[in-house]
Amino acid sequence: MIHLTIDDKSIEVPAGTTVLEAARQLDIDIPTLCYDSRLKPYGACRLCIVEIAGFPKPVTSCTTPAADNMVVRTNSALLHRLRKTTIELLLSDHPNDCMVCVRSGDCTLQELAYLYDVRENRFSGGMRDHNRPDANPFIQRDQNKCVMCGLCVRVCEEVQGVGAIGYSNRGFEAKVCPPFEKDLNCEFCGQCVSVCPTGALSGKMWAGQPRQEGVKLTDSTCTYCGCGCNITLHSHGDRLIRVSSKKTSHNRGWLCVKGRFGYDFVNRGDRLTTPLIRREKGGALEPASWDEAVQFVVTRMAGIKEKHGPDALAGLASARCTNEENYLFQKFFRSVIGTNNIDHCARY
Amino acid sequence: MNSEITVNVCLGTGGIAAGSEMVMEEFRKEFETAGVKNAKFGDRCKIHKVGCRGFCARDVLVDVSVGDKTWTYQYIQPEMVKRIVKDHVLGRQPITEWLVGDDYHTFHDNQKKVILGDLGKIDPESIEEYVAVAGYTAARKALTQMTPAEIIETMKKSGLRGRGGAGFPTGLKWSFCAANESDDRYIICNADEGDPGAFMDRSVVEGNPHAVLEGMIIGAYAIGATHGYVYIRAEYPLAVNRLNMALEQAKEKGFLGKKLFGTSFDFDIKVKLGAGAFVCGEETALIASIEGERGMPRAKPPFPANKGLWGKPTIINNVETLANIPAIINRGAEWFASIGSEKSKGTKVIALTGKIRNTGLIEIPMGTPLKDIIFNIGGGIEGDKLFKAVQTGGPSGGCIPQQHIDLPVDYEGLKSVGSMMGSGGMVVLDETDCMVNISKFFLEFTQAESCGKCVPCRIGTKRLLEILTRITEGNGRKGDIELLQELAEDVRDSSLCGLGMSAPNPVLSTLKYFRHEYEAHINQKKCPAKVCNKLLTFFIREDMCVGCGMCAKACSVAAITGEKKKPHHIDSSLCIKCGSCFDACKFSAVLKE
Amino acid sequence: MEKTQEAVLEGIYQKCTANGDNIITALQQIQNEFGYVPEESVYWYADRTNIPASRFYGVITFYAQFHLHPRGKNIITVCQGTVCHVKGASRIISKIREDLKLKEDQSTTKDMQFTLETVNCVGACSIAPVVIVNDKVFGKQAPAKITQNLKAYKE
Amino acid sequence: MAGLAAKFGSGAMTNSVAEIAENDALLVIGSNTTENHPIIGLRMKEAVAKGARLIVADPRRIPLVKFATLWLRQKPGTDAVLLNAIMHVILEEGLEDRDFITRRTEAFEEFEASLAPFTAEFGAEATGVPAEDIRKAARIFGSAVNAGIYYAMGITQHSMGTNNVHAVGNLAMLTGNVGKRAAGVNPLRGQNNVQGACDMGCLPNVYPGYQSVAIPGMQQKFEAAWGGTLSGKPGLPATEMTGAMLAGSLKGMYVFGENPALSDPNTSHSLKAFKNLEFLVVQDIFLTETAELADVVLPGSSFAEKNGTFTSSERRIQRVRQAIASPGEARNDLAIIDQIYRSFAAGSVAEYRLPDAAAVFEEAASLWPEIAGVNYQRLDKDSICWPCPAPDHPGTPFLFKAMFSREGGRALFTAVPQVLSDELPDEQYPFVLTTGRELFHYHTGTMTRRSAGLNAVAPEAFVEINPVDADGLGVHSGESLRVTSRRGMIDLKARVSGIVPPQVVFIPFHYREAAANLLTNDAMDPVCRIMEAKVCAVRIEKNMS
Repeated sequence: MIHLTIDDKSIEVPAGTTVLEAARQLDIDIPTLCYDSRLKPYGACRLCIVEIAGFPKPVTSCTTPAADNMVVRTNSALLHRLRKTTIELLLSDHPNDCMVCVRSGDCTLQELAYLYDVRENRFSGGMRDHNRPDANPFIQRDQNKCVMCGLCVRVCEEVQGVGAIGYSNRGFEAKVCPPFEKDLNCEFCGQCVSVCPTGALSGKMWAGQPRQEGVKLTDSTCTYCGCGCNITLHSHGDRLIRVSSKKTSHNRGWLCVKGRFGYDFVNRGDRLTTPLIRREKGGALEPASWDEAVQFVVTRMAGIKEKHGPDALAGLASARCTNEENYLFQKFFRSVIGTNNIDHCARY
Repeated sequence: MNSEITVNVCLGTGGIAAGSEMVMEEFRKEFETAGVKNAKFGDRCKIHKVGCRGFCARDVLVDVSVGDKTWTYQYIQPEMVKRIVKDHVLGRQPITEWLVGDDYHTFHDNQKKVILGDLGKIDPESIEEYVAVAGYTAARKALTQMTPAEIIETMKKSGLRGRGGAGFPTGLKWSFCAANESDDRYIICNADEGDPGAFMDRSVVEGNPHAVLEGMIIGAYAIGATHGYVYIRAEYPLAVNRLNMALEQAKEKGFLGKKLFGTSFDFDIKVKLGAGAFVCGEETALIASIEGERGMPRAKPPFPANKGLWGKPTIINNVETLANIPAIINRGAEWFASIGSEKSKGTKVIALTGKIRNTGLIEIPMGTPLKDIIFNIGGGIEGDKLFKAVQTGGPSGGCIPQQHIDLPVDYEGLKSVGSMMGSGGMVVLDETDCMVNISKFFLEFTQAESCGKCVPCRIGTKRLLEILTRITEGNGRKGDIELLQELAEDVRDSSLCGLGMSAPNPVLSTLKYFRHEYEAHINQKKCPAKVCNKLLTFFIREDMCVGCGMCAKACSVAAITGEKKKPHHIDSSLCIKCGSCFDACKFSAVLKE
Repeated sequence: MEKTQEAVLEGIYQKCTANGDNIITALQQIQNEFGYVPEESVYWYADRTNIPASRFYGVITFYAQFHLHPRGKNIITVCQGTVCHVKGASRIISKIREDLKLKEDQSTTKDMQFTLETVNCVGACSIAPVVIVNDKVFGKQAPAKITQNLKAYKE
Repeated sequence: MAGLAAKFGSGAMTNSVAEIAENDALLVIGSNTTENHPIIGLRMKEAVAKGARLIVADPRRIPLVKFATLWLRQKPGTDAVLLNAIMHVILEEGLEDRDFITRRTEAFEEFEASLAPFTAEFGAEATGVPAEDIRKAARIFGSAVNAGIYYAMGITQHSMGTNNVHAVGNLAMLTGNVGKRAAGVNPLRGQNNVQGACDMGCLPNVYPGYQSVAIPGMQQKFEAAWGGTLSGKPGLPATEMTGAMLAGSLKGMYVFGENPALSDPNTSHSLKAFKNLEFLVVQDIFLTETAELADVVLPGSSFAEKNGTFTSSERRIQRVRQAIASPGEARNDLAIIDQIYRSFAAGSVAEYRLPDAAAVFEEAASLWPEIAGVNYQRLDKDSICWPCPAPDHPGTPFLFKAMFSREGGRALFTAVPQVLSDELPDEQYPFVLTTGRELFHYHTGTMTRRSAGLNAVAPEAFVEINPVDADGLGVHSGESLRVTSRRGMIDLKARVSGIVPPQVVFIPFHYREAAANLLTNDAMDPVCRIMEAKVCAVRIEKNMS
C-alpha cells in the first residue's frame, strides 16, 4: 500500500493507483474532460492538473501514479488560473449555442464554464468549421463542439475494438472523424455518444425531444438479447425519448445499437390498441371490447376442453416476457386447463 | 591517403548545393587528361571527398595537398579547376588570389573540435578511413575491457549532458534505464533535427556517420540493449544514404550483428525515416512514431528509460551526444570534464547562421562567450549592419539582446536569460529584423507543428499567433501585450509536452527585451525595423528612378504608373504593400517608410 | 481496384510483415509506388492487416510527408527555416505562385507539371534562402533568380 | 438444454459474464457473439486485450475472428467431430486434468474409448479443418489454466444438437474447466428472458425450477400449492405441436408474445398447421404474422409498460420497471393472463385488476428452493444470479463449485458418435444453407423492423455467397438470387462476401418478405426436439423474373 496526502487528507491506496483516483476516493473533486475510469488515461484536457511537492510544475493527476509520502494540492490560485484559461480557450473555439444544444444541462464543458465563471472571452478568435452532414441514422456528429478529449476514439478502439473513428490532421485543425471523413459506418453501438462530454456526439433520435423539463428516468432491463443489460429509460409523458445506461451497471454502461437506439418500436402507430375478434371462420378480425374478447377466449377454450379434453389445448409462453407473466401463464395451463402442453420458443 | 597529391572536396549538403560535385568531376576530368599525358601521374593523385568542413559561407572549399603541404581554396567553381590543376598541381604554383584569407584561420583557430575534428578530413563513405583515425577502437575497448557499470560510471564522471536541448546528464539517464528489470531494452538515436536554423546533426551524420554508430554500440552495451534505431528526417536524403552505407559497412566488418568484437554481445541497428513532424523530436512522440502511430506525446511518467519503445526500457540520445561517446571512452572522463564550464562539460557544435559574415558549422568549448562566437569566429554582422539579437534554441528558445553579449554559452547561461541551448542553432539578427515578426514566425511554426492533443498548445498557440498577427498588421489593441504575457505563461505552465511548454519562449523573451518594438507596433502603428509591410508606405524616389518599369511590372494591383524612362509613382490608395516593387527595383529607388 | 495495383500492395505487405515494419513504413512504400497514397490502397491494406483504416488516415494526415492526391511531375520545395525566413523565403514563395499561376488553396498546377511545397528546414542555412527542385538544391535564391531556375523545368 | 441437464444436472451458463474477462483461453463455437450478444462480446474482447487466447470455431468468418488467435472453419454440422478430434489430441498429448476426472466425473473409460477413432487426421477429413489447427486448438485449450467455452444456436439448432452440447461438456470436464471461476460451459441465450421462461416452468416436462412433472412428489407439491389436480403426463414440446395441429389432435392454442409463424423452420408447414387450428389466441403488441391467423388478438404491453423481472443468460434476475402507459386499450400482460385465469376458473368474465408482480414472484420463489432467497426488496437494490437459496445468500456467479446437481454429484461423460446432418447437399440442391441473425435486427424483426434507424441501416434480406460461387453464377452484390429448398423458395439480394466459405450460403431470418424459415428443415433432434435451422440443402439461381 502507498500512503499519500491530498489537500491535507491522508489516504492509503494500492500501488498503481493514480493521484486522481486517490483524490476521488477522498471525494475531492478535480475537474476532468478526457478522463473515464473505464478507459486508459490520456492526459489531454489538462484540467486535472495538481501541484505535487517537489515537482517543478503542475502535473495531470489522471496520469500520475500515487507515490509514497506524496503531498498533493488540488487547488491553488495558479491551478485555478490555468484551468480557467484552458476552459476559456476551449470556449473560444466552441459554438455558443447552449440554448438550443441537445446536451444542455448534461454537458461537462457547460458545467465547467459555469463553475469557473467564464463570461466574456479574452481569446475569441478564429474557429474551426469541421461540421459536415453525416447521413447515418443514429449518431449526430457536431464536430465544432468537439473538445478533442479522445474519449470516443478510445472507447471505439479499447472497448468496442472497432476503430471506426480516429484522430486526423494536427494542431488547431485536428479533428475526430471516420477514415477520409466519410459518413460514419460502424456497429452504431453509441458507446462514443455515451462518453462524449459535450454536444459533439448525440443521438439523432434525441433531437427535438425534451431535455430536462418533465423528463422521467426509469431504471430497467433491456428487452433484446440474453445479455441482460441494465438500461435507464428516459420518458416524457407516454413517449420513450432516450435510452441510457449507468457506468455502475454490470454492463458498465455499454449497450449495443438495438438496446441504445432500437426503442422507437414502443411508440409506433401500428401498436395494437384494442382487442380484435374473428367472429366467424374466414371472417375478418374486428375490434371488440375487453369483456367480449375475454368471454370469447374463455368459452371457446372451455368448449375445446369439454369436447376433446385438456390436452387438445396448448400454450406458447414467451422468452421475451417477464418471469411473472410466464409463471402465471404456465400455472394457468397446468392448474386450470389441466395440461402440460406448455412451451416457449427458446429453441429458435 | 598516401598519394603524393591529394585534393579534398567538401561533399556536404552545403558544398553540393554550391556545386562541389561538378568541381570534383572537373578535377577527375583534368587528372584523366593529364594522366594520359603522363602514364604514372594519374596514380599519384587522389581526389578525396570529405564531409562538411564548417566554413560553408566559402563553399566550394578545396584542399590541395602536395607532399605534406596543404593549401585551401575558397569559392571554387568548376571553371576554375582547370587552372588549379595546371598552375598548382602540375606547375606547383599556388593561385594566391583564390586561397582563403586570415579570417578563415580565425574562424577555425577559435574553435575546439572534438566532434568535427574528423569531418572534412575523412571520406564519410569509407569505413576504412574512419578506422584509420582510430575508429571503433573505443567500442572494442568498451566491449572487451569494460563492464557496463564502468561505462556508465565513466559517462557520469565525464559530465556529458544531452545535446538535444534539455541537457539531462547522459550517464544518469543510462543508469536509470539499466536499473530496470526487463527482457529487452532499446537505444534510439534521435536524428530528427527539426529546429529551423539547425544543421549540426545533419552535418555530423553526413560527415562522420560511423562515430554515431560507435556511440550507439557503446551505449547499447552499457544499458543492455540488443536493438537500436536511428530516427532520421526523410528531408536529409544525403545523411540517410551515408547512414545506410555506414550500417552495411559496419555489419560487414562485424561491428554490428552477432557477437561483436568476439564478445557474446549482439546488437543491430535499424533506420526509421521520420515522416515530417517536428513534435517527433519529443521522446514519447518519437517512440509513437517508431511504433507507426501518430506522433502524439504522452504524459511522463512513465519515462522512456522505464517504459519506452514497445513498453520496454528505452534510451534516446541525440546525434551529437552519441558522437561524443567514443572520444570519452578513448581519452577518458577526466579529459572530457576538463573541457567546458563548471556545469556544462565538453564542447558544443553550433550552426551559426543568419545575418553574419562567417555562416557555418562550428564547435566551441561550453562556456565560450557569445561575443567571441559572433565577432571572432563569426566575423561580425553581414554588411556592417548593427547587431540586434541572436536567436538560440530554435522555436523553443529565445532572443538574446546586445546587453547580454558577454553571456557564456552553456546550458545555465542561456537559460538564465530566458533562452535555451536547444540543439544548437544560432541565428544572428540585425537591425533590419523585426522582433515581433520573429516571434510571430516561430509561433507560426509551433502552431503548425502542434500535434493538437492538449488544449493549451492546440488552441493557445493559435491564439498567441492571432494576437501577434494583428499586432504586425496594425490592428494591435491596448492590453494585447499583457494578454500575450498571460497566455504565454499559461500555455508554458499547462501544456502536455516540451513543444507546448517551450512554444511561448520566443514571445516571452522578445516581450522581455524588445517590449518597445511591440509598443511601437501597437501604439504608433509603426514597425521600427521596416519589416511589417502592412505598417509601411512604399514610395519611389524621383531622383533615383530611371523609369525602367520593373516595379510597375511587378505590381499585381497596377498601383504604379509612369512613362518609360521617366520617374514612376505609387498610388498609395491602391498599394497593398506586398513589397514586390521593392524587390523588383534594381536601383533601390523604391523606399518604405 | 486494378489487379496490378493489388499485386503491388501485396508485395509491400509481404515485405513489411517480413521486416516487422509499421504503418508509416508501409505508407511510405505505398507513396513511393504511386506518388501519393490512394484511398483504395488504404482500405485494401487496412483489410489485409486487420488494422482499422482510421489509424492509417490518422497517420497520413498527421505527417507532412504523406499526400492523398497526385502531385506534379516536378516538386518545388521552398525551405521555410528561420534563416530562409529572415532572408525572404516568403517573397520567393509568392513569386513562384505568381509564376505558376497557383491560387491560394492550390499547390499543384493544372497541367500537373509542378507542385509547390514548403519544408521547415533542410539545414542548408549557410546558403539561405534555399529552394529544392526534385533533388537539386538551389542556394542563395531570390525572386528573380528562382524564376530563371524554374525555366529549365518548364516544357 | 437437455444436454447440459443430463451431464451436470441443470442447464444454464455455468459461469457469469464478468468472469469471461479473466479467461486465459476461450473457445467460441456456434456463436456469432459480437452480433448476437454484443455486450458479452465486449468481455471476450477485453479478455483478448488482457492476453487471453481466443479460438473461434465457425463456418462463417464472423467479426469475432478478427480477435481470434485461431480460427477453425469447420463444415456446417460437423461441430461434434471437431470437438472429439480436439479431445483426442488432448488425451494423446496428456493435456487432460486427471485429478478432476477422477474426483468429479463418471463414465470416463467408456468415453475415452469412444474417442479412439477421432484422430486429428480423421477430424480434418470430416470437418475440413487442417489437422495442425486441430492440434493447435487442443494445445491452447488444454494448456490453459482458465478456459471457458461459449456456444449458442450455432451448435444446438441441429438434428444432433444434443450431441454437440454433450461434446462441449465433455471438453470442459476433460480439462477440468467446469465448477470453477472464469471457465465453464456457457450457452448464450438468444432472447432476453429465455432463461426466465425455462426457470418459470414454461417447458412441457417440468414445473418451475426444473422440477419434473413426471415425479409424483413434485406433482403433489404443486397441487398443494396451486390447488386442484395436475396432469403427470409430460406435454408436447413446441416443435411437436405443429405436427399435432396438422394431425388435428391439438385444437386450441394460446400464443403469448411469440411469432412461431415466422420463427419456425419450414414455415409454410407451420402456417398450414396454425390455419388448421379450431381456435387461436394471440397476445402481442403488434399484429404479427401469427396474430394475423388468430381468432382473438389481445393487445399487450411492451417492456417499457410493465413491472416484473427478466433473467439473463448468466442466471441474473433483474427488475423490469414501468416507464410509460400502454397505448389505447392495450393492457398489462400480467393482468390479461390473470383475468383470463380467473374468468376461466369462474366460468364467467372476472373483473379486471392489476396483480402485484412482486407477489407473483414470491409465489414462484416459494416453490423453487434455488431462488428462495430472492425478492423484490433485494432486487430493487441489486440484481442476483441464482442459485440464491436464502435471503442472506449473495447469489452464485458460477455453478458446481463443490458438486454437480446430478444425484451422486458427479458430472457424466457421454460418448458422442459422428452424426451427419439430416439433409446434405446433392446434385439437385448443391449448397448448404445456414441461417442466423445480423447485428441490426432481432429475431423475427417484430420490434427492430419497426425501428426507423435499424431498418435504415439493414433494410432488406440478403443471401451471403462466396465470391467463387458468385463468379460461377455470374452474380454481383445487389443482384437478385432465387434460393430454393425442398420446402420452399424465396428471392433476395446477393451479398458477395468471403464471410461464407464456398458451397455455403447464409440468410438472416428477420425478414418476413424473404423468410429464411420457408427453406429450413424441420427435422428434429431426437432428445430436445430442437429443429435443424442451421443446415439444409438449397439450390441457387440468378433471378430472371
